[in-house]
Amino acid sequence: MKPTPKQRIWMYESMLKSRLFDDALFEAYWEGKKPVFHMGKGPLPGEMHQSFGQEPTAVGVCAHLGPDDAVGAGHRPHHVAIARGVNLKRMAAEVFGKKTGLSGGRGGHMHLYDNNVNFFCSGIIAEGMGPGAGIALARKMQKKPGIAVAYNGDGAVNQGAFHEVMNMAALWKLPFVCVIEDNNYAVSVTTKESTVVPAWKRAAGYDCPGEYVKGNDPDLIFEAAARAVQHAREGKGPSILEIETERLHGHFIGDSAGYRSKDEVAGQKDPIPVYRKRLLDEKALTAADMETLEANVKEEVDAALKFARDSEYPAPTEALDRVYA
Amino acid sequence: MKPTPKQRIWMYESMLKSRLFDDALFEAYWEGKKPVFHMGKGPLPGEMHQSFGQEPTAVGVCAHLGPDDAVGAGHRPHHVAIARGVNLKRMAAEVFGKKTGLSGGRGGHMHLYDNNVNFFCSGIIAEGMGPGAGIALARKMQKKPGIAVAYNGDGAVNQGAFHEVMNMAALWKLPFVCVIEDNNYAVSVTTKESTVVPAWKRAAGYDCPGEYVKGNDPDLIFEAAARAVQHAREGKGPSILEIETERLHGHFIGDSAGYRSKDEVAGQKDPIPVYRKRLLDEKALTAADMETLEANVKEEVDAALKFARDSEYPAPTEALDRVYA
Amino acid sequence: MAQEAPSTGGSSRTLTMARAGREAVIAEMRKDPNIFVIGEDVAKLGGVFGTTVGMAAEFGAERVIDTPISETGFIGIATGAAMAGMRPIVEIAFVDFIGVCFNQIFNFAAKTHYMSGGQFKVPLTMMIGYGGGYNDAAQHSQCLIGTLAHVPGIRIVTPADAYDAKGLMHTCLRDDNLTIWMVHKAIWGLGWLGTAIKTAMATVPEEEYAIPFGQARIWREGTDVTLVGYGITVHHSLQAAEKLAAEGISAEVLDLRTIVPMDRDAIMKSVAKTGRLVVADEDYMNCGVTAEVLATIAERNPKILKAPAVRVANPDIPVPFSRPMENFALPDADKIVAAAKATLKAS
Amino acid sequence: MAQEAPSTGGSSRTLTMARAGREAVIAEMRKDPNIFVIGEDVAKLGGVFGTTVGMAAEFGAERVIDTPISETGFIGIATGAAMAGMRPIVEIAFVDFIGVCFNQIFNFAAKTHYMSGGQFKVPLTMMIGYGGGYNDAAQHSQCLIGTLAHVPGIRIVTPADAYDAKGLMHTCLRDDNLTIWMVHKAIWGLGWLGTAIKTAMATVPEEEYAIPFGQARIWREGTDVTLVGYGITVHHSLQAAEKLAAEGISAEVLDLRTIVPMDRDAIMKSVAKTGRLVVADEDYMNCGVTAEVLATIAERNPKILKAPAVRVANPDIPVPFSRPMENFALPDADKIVAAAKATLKAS
Ligand SMILES: Cc1ncc(C[n+]2csc(CCOP(=O)(O)OP(=O)(O)O)c2C)c(N)n1
Ligand SMILES: Cc1ncc(C[n+]2csc(CCOP(=O)(O)OP(=O)(O)O)c2C)c(N)n1
Ligand SMILES: [Mg+2]
Ligand SMILES: [Mg+2]
Repeated sequence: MKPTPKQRIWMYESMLKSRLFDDALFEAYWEGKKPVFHMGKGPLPGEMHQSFGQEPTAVGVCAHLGPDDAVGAGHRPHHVAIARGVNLKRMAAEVFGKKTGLSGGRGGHMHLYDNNVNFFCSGIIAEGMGPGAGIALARKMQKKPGIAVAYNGDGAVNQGAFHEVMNMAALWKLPFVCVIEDNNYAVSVTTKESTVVPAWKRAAGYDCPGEYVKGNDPDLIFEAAARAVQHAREGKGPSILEIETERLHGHFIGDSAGYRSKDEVAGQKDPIPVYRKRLLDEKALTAADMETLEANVKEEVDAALKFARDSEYPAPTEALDRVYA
Repeated sequence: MKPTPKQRIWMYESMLKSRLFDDALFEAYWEGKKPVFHMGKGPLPGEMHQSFGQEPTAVGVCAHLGPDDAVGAGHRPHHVAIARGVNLKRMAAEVFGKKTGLSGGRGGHMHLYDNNVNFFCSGIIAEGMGPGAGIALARKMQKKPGIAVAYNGDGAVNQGAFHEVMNMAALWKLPFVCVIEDNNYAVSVTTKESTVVPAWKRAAGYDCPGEYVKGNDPDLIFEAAARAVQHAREGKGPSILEIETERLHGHFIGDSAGYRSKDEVAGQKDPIPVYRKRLLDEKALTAADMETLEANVKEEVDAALKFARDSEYPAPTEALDRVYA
Repeated sequence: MAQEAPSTGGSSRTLTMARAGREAVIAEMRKDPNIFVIGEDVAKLGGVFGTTVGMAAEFGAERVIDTPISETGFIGIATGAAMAGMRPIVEIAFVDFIGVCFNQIFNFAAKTHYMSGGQFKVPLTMMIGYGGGYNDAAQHSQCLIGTLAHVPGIRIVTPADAYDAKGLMHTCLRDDNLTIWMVHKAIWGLGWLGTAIKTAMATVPEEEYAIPFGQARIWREGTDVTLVGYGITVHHSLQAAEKLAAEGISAEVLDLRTIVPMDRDAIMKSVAKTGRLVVADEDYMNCGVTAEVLATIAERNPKILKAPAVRVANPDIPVPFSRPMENFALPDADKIVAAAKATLKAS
Repeated sequence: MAQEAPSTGGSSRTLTMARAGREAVIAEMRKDPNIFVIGEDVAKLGGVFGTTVGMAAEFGAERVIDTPISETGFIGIATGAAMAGMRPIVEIAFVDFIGVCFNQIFNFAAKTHYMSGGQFKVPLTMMIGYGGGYNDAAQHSQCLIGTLAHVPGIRIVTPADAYDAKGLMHTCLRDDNLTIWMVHKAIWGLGWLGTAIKTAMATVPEEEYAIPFGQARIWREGTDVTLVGYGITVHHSLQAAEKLAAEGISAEVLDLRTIVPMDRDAIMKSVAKTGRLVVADEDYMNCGVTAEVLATIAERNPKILKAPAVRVANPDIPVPFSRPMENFALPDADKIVAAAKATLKAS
């Protein structure tokens, strides 16, 4: 299944939104951190794992999802949250630690949750595998429609949880898609150094489909994801969808990625301009429409950031709320 | 590689020793537990997981091991310990909780350790995988000869540790053999109910050999183990050797295994008389030699049990020793 | 396995803790189709400790799910199911296995409500067995209550008899948080561990009732010394109180019942009265429940202690297998008596 | 990443804790070929916290091993290697990840010496970072010292400055047990967390020296109140002592230095002198180190307390992300000052 023009435009729009969001955060992150870098200073403290280059993995999969579906992401969640339709203003406010944030500032950028679109996160590697499959199990038990997708990095596939959950998801034929974003790095360690057989090939060990999508290309990802999502919707169980992608920046802001060669870095391609050009070349939309779209996206992101900055901080004692339901 | 007559006789002898040892423990276990069963009473308290039927998996592999090699077993360790040459008297004493036991009574039957033959145990499922591979790593780092073998049940292959360790063992080409004893049950849960693809097939996910040995037959296990052990010795890395075997009793003494059908239980074959007959039929040894062998084994087991029973209990305060080295 | 002590029939039934807990689970499952049970050997076998006997037959394999030995995986799955509207019950037969799945418990299930700002609830109840005394050695005899109580976001109950087992199970199952219902194996009423401790059996009403979190229970009133315990050490304390009574010493026996939250007011009230405190716990001593109880006095009002308090707990050693050594490591009535006498002698 | 504050050169060097710890590791590795380092990002990157900078270059990829994200696996592997004569150092950058590998730590590495009756030693040292204060939220800001201290068989050290970082690392590496060397991220001297707390830098001798387990350190003598802490809370306590001094209150600052074993005599001695106690800990309060310190007084001699002791610790909530809420959850000098005044006012 190929994406319709409308879907392609949506994919571009969502990727761009993620990119502009990350651009804006990148800038804001350095406020208060110069001349001396201190991760805890400024309006955006804490670790910040951004999605530069990985936007295609989010849109190619999430394009297939509806309101009944659920998505779990990891420590690098912005692009996935945006493609999933998480409320952008409240997400920005959460990242800024504001009272108006998705979690009232309790979560921060690694812990984005939006119950309205069944979206959750977690900052521990592979920790979202079980919860993802568990939502899938709930759908099945409640005889409700809907599948669950869990995003993981290439580094997650050697964590025990990955293995345990894939086996049970396959055993119980859960409507579940395990997405692996292969950006070739887990911090400084390459996929080859960490993983003796790639995850998609390990699918054979769980008697489920496994596919590798090359090229960091939204259209190709869309097509492969269509198969995995359909497989899940038809009650045939889980799949492993591994997607080649690029981490254009360091692991988090502040990591200069000195462990990568200059050549390697120089050879990296930004997928967004490539896709933009393709859409224009293939006349999926006119230059004028593109301009409008881009202006709208920019406006939305700006508004989200403004909302976040304008919002108030929670009161200190709000820390005590929500420990228990 | 086929076993030599001497090796075959050793295999029979070791299986018989394990069997007679388990027979003797089975009897002793019930002392003090009748008419009312209480696991904590009598000279052999605690859970008791015996090896009835699984003896071939121990001898077929351990026949290939020498003093430099190491073996780890799990919660069902008697047959493996005996095939590995653990001191039988001190092992019996340990199971009886005596001061003369391998660990002075601190360990018990799930925690048999004998440093003289590089043997260790653990009662948590798949927990021995890492330590097994770690001994293999030490041999490699110290440029010493020797491989490590870790025994696991079929239930262990869906535990995260199995996956994590196999990947690293393969990545680093450790001299390691992962043995899976497939007795078709993890307590009451069958392999099919728990494991969507058998472990030996998952070897492909670790780029290492995987083999399944049918028939619970010492000679066939010996041949397959020869390949796995050679692979490890040649520096080619780990293998998964999965062995079909039989759990002739319940999970532990006291489990009536009501979850198994009568037919299934009736169809089970005891591997020891089968092998005995084969050795005699094939004239691997004479009936007279067999008689002597059996008498000697019985004597050795009796002596071990007598040693254990005659030994003293540790003083209560010895509990405080050996927490730290 | 899965056998248990017989219960006397009739409407005023004396039940084992195993039966009483099960009764609450079954009652809730009949009312709420979103409750399901998941764990190793819970379906065909009915639980290694008989916690789920008969449930697969009544509720079917869809609601009573046997799992592979993948604790991280199925706790994660149960958590996700809870986030999506189900109310799972997870059995971990031995608390000793908590180490293979601790991350999924304390970093995700216990924190998701908080990290999501209350958007996602995790109404998940764990049933866990703990404790030693039957020579199951270092990896099958632990309590680890201190481990679980140290991390926020979990409610932990530890009933000491069948009445509380049922009432606290109802409370757990109706709560919208991660709750852990833990029973010491030796008082559960399991056939294979004998039915030695009769005081853990109790008359249990047929109807449903819920016992609130955070309410301690005074099993026996006294004036000279307070004996605090939970689970099995309540029974050791009761025995100790009998022995002390024979020597003219009046001991009050306080059962914490719920570890998190803890009924600190009840502790203070009792110790204010008696002036002497012995806390008995089978768990490791260091940074455990005994420390928390003593700390409560030290931070609220150390003056109420007429003499040093005494902790009777595992002396921070792995539980040894052999009987004389295991007994050395375990609390018992005699050790509590000795501790009580020591604190009565001191000043 | 892996940057750090510059150290002043020369033979009387002022070092960060990161450098001082590394110096001990390198010195021991030069002497003993059986020592190797294993963990995520320890080779090419030199450790997320710079703990292993330069080691791969000096000792090669065979002795400084980058792993997959498989903590259970590589801790198990390190344990096996230790049983076979190696002396591994395992890095876990954030203690928050302990949940994925806790079983392999407490059920096997910590118990194997005991369960084997002393036949197998496990000389394994873990280097672990802990703590918050830089808004890294609920899964990257924990301390969990109480979790680790509750299980037997582990020695835990928590240096508060560079001098102790080096001396305690030597001690850990020479010990034949599972040892954990834990440093709070905010005092480690990491560039990316600033160098805010200068008191954690110290003059460090070039030569080797070992600081014994179980010896507390008095950073400042005082007569009115004892402030107990470890790691970062030593520095909060020192600041608090300054502020208190300005108001004429004389505070003694006691650094536990090693959590297991704990120097209980030193605590008793100090509190016997001052009669007042504040314990500050960034870890969760319930069943944590603060409880253990208070319990020690309650069981040894509660009479030495002239007033209730005060615990300043995380109020048993997940560490919130947002700055005002995180600050609410963390101990600091002002909270310690307030606690000290409260205990001085009470009686
Ligand atoms: C269990 C666990 N171990 C280690 C970490 C620290 N950590 C955070 S991100 C990361 C690398 C993840 O790599 P990958 O999964 O490929 O995702 P990427 O960062 O490339 O998107 C590591 C090791 C963690 N969060 N959880
Ligand atoms: C992590 C963990 N989970 C659960 C258990 C409880 N348990 C002990 S043995 C066993 C079944 C093991 O089955 P298998 O691995 O096939 O070995 P077998 O008993 O058949 O020899 C279980 C679930 C355990 N010891 N460790
Ligand atoms: Mg990656
Ligand atoms: Mg089995």
